[in-house]
Amino acid sequence: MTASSAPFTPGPKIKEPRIRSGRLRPGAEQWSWRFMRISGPLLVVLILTHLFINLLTGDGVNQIDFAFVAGKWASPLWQVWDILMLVLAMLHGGNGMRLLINDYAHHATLRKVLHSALGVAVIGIIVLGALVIFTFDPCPLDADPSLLPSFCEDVR
Amino acid sequence: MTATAESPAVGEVKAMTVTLRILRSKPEGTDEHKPGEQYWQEFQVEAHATDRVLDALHKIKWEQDGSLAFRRSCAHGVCGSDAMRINARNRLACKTLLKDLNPAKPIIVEPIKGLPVEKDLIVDMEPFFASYREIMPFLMTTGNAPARERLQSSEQRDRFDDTTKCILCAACTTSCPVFWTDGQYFGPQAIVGAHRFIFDSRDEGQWDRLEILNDKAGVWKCRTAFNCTEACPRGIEVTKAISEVKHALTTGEF
Amino acid sequence: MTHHEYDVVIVGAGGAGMRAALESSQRARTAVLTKLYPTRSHTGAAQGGMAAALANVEDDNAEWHVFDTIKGGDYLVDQDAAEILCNEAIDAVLDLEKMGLPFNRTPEGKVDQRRFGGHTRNHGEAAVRRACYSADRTGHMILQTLYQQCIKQEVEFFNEYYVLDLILDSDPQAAAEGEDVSVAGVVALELSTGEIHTFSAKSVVFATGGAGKVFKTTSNAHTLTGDGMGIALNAGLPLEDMEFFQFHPTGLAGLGILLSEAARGEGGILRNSEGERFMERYAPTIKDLAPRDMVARAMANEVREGRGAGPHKDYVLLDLTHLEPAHIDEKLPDITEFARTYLGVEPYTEPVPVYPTAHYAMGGIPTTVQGEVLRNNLDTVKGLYAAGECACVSVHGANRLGTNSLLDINVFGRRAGIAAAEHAVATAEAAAFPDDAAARVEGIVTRLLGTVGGSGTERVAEVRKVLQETMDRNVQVFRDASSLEEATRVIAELKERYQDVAIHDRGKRFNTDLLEAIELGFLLEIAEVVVAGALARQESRGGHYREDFPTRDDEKFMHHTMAYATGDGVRLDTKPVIVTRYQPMERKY
Amino acid sequence: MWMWVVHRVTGVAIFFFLLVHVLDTALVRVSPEAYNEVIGSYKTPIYGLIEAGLVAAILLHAFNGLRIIAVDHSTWALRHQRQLVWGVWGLFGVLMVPFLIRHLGHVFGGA
Ligand SMILES: Cc1cc2nc3c(=O)[nH]c(=O)nc-3n(C[C@H](O)[C@H](O)[C@H](O)COP(=O)(O)OP(=O)(O)OC[C@H]3O[C@@H](n4cnc5c(N)ncnc54)[C@H](O)[C@@H]3O)c2cc1C
Ligand code: HEM
Ligand code: SF4
Ligand code: F3S
Ligand code: FES
Repeated sequence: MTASSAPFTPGPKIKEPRIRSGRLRPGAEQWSWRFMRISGPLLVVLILTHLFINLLTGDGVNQIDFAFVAGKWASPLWQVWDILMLVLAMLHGGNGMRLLINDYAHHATLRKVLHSALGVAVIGIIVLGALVIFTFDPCPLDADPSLLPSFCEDVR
Repeated sequence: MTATAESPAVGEVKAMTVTLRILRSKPEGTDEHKPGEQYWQEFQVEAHATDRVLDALHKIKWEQDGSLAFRRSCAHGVCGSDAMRINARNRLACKTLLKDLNPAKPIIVEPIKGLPVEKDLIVDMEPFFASYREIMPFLMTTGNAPARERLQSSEQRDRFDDTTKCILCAACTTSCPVFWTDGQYFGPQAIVGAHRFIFDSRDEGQWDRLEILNDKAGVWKCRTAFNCTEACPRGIEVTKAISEVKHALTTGEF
Repeated sequence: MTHHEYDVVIVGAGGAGMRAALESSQRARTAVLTKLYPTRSHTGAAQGGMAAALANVEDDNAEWHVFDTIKGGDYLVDQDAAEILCNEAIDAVLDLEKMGLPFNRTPEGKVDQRRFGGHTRNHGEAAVRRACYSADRTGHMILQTLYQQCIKQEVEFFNEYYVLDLILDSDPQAAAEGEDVSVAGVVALELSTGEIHTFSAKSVVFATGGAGKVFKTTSNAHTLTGDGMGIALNAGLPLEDMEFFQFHPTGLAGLGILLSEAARGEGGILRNSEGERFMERYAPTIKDLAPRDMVARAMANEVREGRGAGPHKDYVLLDLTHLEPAHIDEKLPDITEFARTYLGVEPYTEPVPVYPTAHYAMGGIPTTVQGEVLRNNLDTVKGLYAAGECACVSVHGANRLGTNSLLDINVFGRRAGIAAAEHAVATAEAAAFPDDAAARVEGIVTRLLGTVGGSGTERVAEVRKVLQETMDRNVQVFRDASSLEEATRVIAELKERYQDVAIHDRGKRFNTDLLEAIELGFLLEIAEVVVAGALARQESRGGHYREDFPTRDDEKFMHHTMAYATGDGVRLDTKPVIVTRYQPMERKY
Repeated sequence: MWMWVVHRVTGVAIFFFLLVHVLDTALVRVSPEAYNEVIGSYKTPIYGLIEAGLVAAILLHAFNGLRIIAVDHSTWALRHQRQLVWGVWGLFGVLMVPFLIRHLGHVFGGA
């Protein structure tokens, strides 16, 4: 067997820089990285407060029931708080899961399937959560009044 | 490190028996093992506390089993041939003294992880060097070169001094958990190699390299696991270099 | 077996090989064959610097550099070659800088320079700052920079290919004077497969580096086994001046790991057990910065006369404790780290135990200043070139000055690369490549592998150990007739035993056991030539010191040694030294 | 390295919990009975323990996330990342112990 001997073209193969100056546009991976770092600290505030209120004040877990939730969401502050937390957490967690899939799913189709499933889940959950929070009725008419927050009596 | 009273090079250092547990494999197989199958084998050698792991490996190869395969050349930590996993950490066998390892217990020696194993402690380095070539590790300039040297202040040179020390041993890249998971990551060494030029005041190709590192397989894959920094036998602050490249990408500052 | 065809084949990817490749690959189809990945070459271990009279920090010029080189080499230097070396030095450094080499800088941003042994101002007046450097890893930076440029130029490397034979179109010893002998190619073993490859080429450049492993205590890598020299010798070519081997004064005691002369260039001082700065007695003007042969002998002498330090009084001390730690960290970070790692000594506060270590082969494959290999005193082999430590131009004569070797590999590596490519371009057809070219290598491999499983009785490592210990004991800094005769006897015996060595690895792939055995063959041949030359040279000059003939004898020995391997032993011849401007004088510092 | 594993595992755990958590909370739209029924099951000791684990995961992930961000932005943090790891565990412990006392009190103590 003889290895190829293609004709030689002399002359240096000099590489010159192509991108002369200026900044690059941050690619998708860079945005993802930045987003993780921006959403992280926000989530610390949002989630820790959430946990504190739900689990440590008052009766802790035991206080959580329909009335408790309804009571909270009656205030627009908690509505915004929770929706923000939901969206950020899902995007942050979803993006984190995407990174994991990239790392571990080596097969192209498997990766596609997982990515789609993840996308559906994230969007689905965000939409669902938003609907729940914004269309939430703290005093449904057909419900057992004892389960409702106390202010519902005034509404009736 | 504290100094010892008597110089170990000449003082009477007691000989002792150490056990090495080596992860072996033979491309052609052996009577007991299939080709490429990895198996453990223990060896006992007489050694001194001041001996290097490389000396112990040589003793095995030279006195007990000539088929033990590993790479080595300089024997003092400057050529980068003998990176291997010793007691679960990537190190150079020639820079690791037995006395720093607790010779009372077997010393576990494995090939570095994440590159295809060829034979015993030898791995295929080609993917590693391919990543290095990918980031264009050479000075890029425009215009005509000056008659004399390009000027550079000591401060400008200090900016990238750390990453010029790299000996391409692959200890960093093959200790990185992200590199293990997918193998698409360029790995920390390639970023170190790029850093050496990106922060060289004489170089004008920094944006070309940054563009490559901005991509999927580039710096954003790094999860700051710090294994690379801990593994580097040249004491290069690898994670810092990576962080500086990220910083250059996000801020445009060098 | 695979056959390849190239215009130029370069053997070795150290500094010399890659510098040649950069030139050659621009002009002709070039392949670089190397037994190590290029960046593992031992050029990367070089520490101190690369000499060039840039005059960036103080008055200097190339003519002074020429003089120092010749005087340092104890007048055995070919002076025309030394002039080329020193005149082209400045461009060699500037070229490297333009390739991106990160030299240390002066306050004005120029390449900084430091003092080094034997480099002086105005013909020996005082030490001069001539060594361009990058901390204490100049060689590392050179190797990396050249490799990076090779990547840029897309040089074709064959990594982990062991070249084991050189193919010429006729027997160079049988050919008459003036007759043409041409190179045809090389034969190599691919480590990863065990396969034999043949390369036919119009030009071949040897750049395989040194042979320090003939000694036990050495600064050289395990892989520096003199393959290129051994191959040339086996092909019927001579080796020049092999008896001149440099022993570097400051190897870590007991280990041989080098502490660069830069340690003394930056102010380090050698002391004996009494704390005396003994070099003041041996070289009153430049003291610790005298040429290496003188310092190494002075150290060995101190030890011999009972002024050695340590429990066995068998080393001297390199004292850096008076230097600022910050200064040490900036200029000598790596070597101080070696002292800490391998000896557990803290150089900030304690002196470091040092003793001479086998370091550099002044001799090698004889070449012209274009890098063409000589097959006798006059004729070159067409298309065959050599450069770097494996070659002998001879710019180092009987003793190389520190920092002149990194210079040598760049200047003569470049020249050999250009000459090889130009020869290839001018040559229409490569010399016919014989069908049985690989026969010799196949024979060796088959014979060695044939011993697998028992027919051989000798261990490679054992034979090598005896060789190295013999060389350390008898052919080191001090030599005399009886020690050299002893060495001759032992080597002859070892060559016998070598015929009987056994290989334990039965595999084809990555059979490093087999390769160590082959390398041992080269070591034995080279040791034989070194000892033969040393025995015949009944004088003391540069790195070669005969206790029974302690002075230089210009009358009888002002010539190069040319050693040929014949069927029965080494045949020695001489070659005149080329003198242009400087007549031999006594060497005093 | 180990913190990287911890961060990954906790991140994934939180993600899946969040999926479930949003789904169950969505039941408030179905009817108060349905919601309270599911939430009621959260009040069992077993679920209480899971919840404690979740809080632990969130705290660890959060503090370690802050450590990562600090390491990305400051050389000091980068050079002291090992100490910061201890800091993360320290802070985690300081917050976790009182939380556990109180939370497990709620869970097991009933009310
Ligand atoms: C510790 C140390 C410090 C030094 N410091 C200095 C200094 O400060 N200044 C100075 O001027 N000089 C110094 N020197 C000397 C100088 O570094 C060397 O002489 C020089 O680097 C040799 O370069 P080279 O290219 O000839 O060989 P090397 O760099 O040794 O390269 C040899 C090449 O040949 C290849 N090779 C060998 N055999 C084969 C084969 N059979 N088949 C295929 N390939 C083969 C190898 O793979 C390698 O690539 C120092 C030397 C040492 C050991
Ligand atoms: C509480 C505040 C939080 C902070 C400060 C935080 C911080 C971070 C940071 C900085 C990263 C990037 C790590 C890196 O690039 O190396 C990250 C990754 C991740 N986060 Fe969070 N996070 C928080 C909450 C969450 C939540 C609520 C979830 C789940 C929904 C989550 C899931 C993940 C996942 C899955 C990853 C990817 C892990 C990986 O790639 O190894 N995080 N987090
Ligand atoms: S950065 Fe360090 S560990 Fe990585 S290849 Fe270079 S020297 Fe080796
Ligand atoms: S180990 Fe890997 S994840 Fe980053 S810090 Fe080092 S490259
Ligand atoms: S043998 Fe060169 S680095 Fe270990």
